[in-house]
Amino acid sequence: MALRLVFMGRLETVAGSGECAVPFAATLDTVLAALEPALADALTADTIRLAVNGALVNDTAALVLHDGDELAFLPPVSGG
Amino acid sequence: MALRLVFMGRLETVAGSGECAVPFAATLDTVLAALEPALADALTADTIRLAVNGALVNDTAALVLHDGDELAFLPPVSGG
Amino acid sequence: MARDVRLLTAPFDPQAELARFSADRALAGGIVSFLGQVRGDASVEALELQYYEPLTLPGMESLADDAMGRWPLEGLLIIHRTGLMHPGDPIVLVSAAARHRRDAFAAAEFAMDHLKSESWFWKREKANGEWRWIEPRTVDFDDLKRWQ
Amino acid sequence: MARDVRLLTAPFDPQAELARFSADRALAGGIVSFLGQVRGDASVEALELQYYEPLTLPGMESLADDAMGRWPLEGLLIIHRTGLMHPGDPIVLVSAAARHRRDAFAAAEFAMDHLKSESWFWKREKANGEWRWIEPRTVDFDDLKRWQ
Repeated sequence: MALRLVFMGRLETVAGSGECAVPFAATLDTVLAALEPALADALTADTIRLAVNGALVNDTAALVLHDGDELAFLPPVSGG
Repeated sequence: MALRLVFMGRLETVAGSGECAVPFAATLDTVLAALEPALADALTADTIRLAVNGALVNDTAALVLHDGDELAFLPPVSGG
Repeated sequence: MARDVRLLTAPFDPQAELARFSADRALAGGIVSFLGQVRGDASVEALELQYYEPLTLPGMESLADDAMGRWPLEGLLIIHRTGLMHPGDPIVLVSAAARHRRDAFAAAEFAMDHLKSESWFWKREKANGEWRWIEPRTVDFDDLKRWQ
Repeated sequence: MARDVRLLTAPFDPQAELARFSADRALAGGIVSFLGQVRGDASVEALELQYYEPLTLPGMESLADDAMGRWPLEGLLIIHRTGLMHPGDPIVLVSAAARHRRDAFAAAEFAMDHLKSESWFWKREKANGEWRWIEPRTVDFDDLKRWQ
């Protein structure tokens, strides 16, 4: 039982890698609470968008996670 | 003693050729009077510009011609 | 083949792509193209573009559909590189073909403005041996507002 | 070689010209190009463009200088065919290179609008075996007014 976290752009630098697996948890808050506080802070900044399995999430509070979900943390895009 | 007349665009069709030589005359009116009336009419339409030796002429009434001058009659341009 | 949208992880030849695109656009009177390449500033040694597979290409395809819906185009080509690039390397090629020149210009500029400010790319540059993530530029958002 | 303006009486290869132009523009972040080719309408068999030597090329050079003065460009290429052309043949290639995308788009569109409505070209088309002189189009004058 696990979740996959993906860190794009400068979040990769904060996390130290572009992705990692974490133990399954049903809510985002629980996932974040298990991370390094500095990383959790960076992931919850106002400008960061979250996509679950490739779909953007607007209301993260209402989010219910499922085993195997991929959570991508997306900083503001910097242009092609 | 001669002048060279150049007919661009549809004026070439009216004139029957792209250019011709005519006997020297000091004024435009004298040059035009010696041409076929249908051609003279086409050359003096409001939309036709005149260039003498490659320079556009704004006041044709004040024009004084010199031997060997090239008179180009220019219809509205039709785009590249 | 009216719409051709590609996300590439390897170098491409913009002139070969343009030659093929314009040969296929027999009806078009005009083709407007934008080629973006890594600037040859002495200071920038390399550039890296990241993308997120589930969002980036679908977003580009949706942008192309939007442009095709707004202007009567004979064809639209969008090619975007990702990965590691060096000065002079092509990054992006947008090409819009239309019977009328204004439509081709508008569609190409619309596509570029949206690629620059809304597409799912993250960019970092290497200068003096150090990598630095690039933040969005205010001017890109201003460019985008023109279409709203 | 910031400015390259040519009036050609023989066919040219737009992709080869663009390849050379973009290779020389190392500093430019963006290159906007317009390629106009003879439309492949079934009805148009051929097109002929006349020019008047003492006015046409000097006018194009003056247009290029005007564009270079209005926008900070790294380079500007204007190539225009004259003579007899057939469907699919390139007629005109304008390419503007700039550090900033908007400048390149504006300069290329400015050059095209002026080439289309102000340059010393006279055009006729052959359709159903008959040659017909083309009159200026109102839309071209409307395009031009945007820059005044």
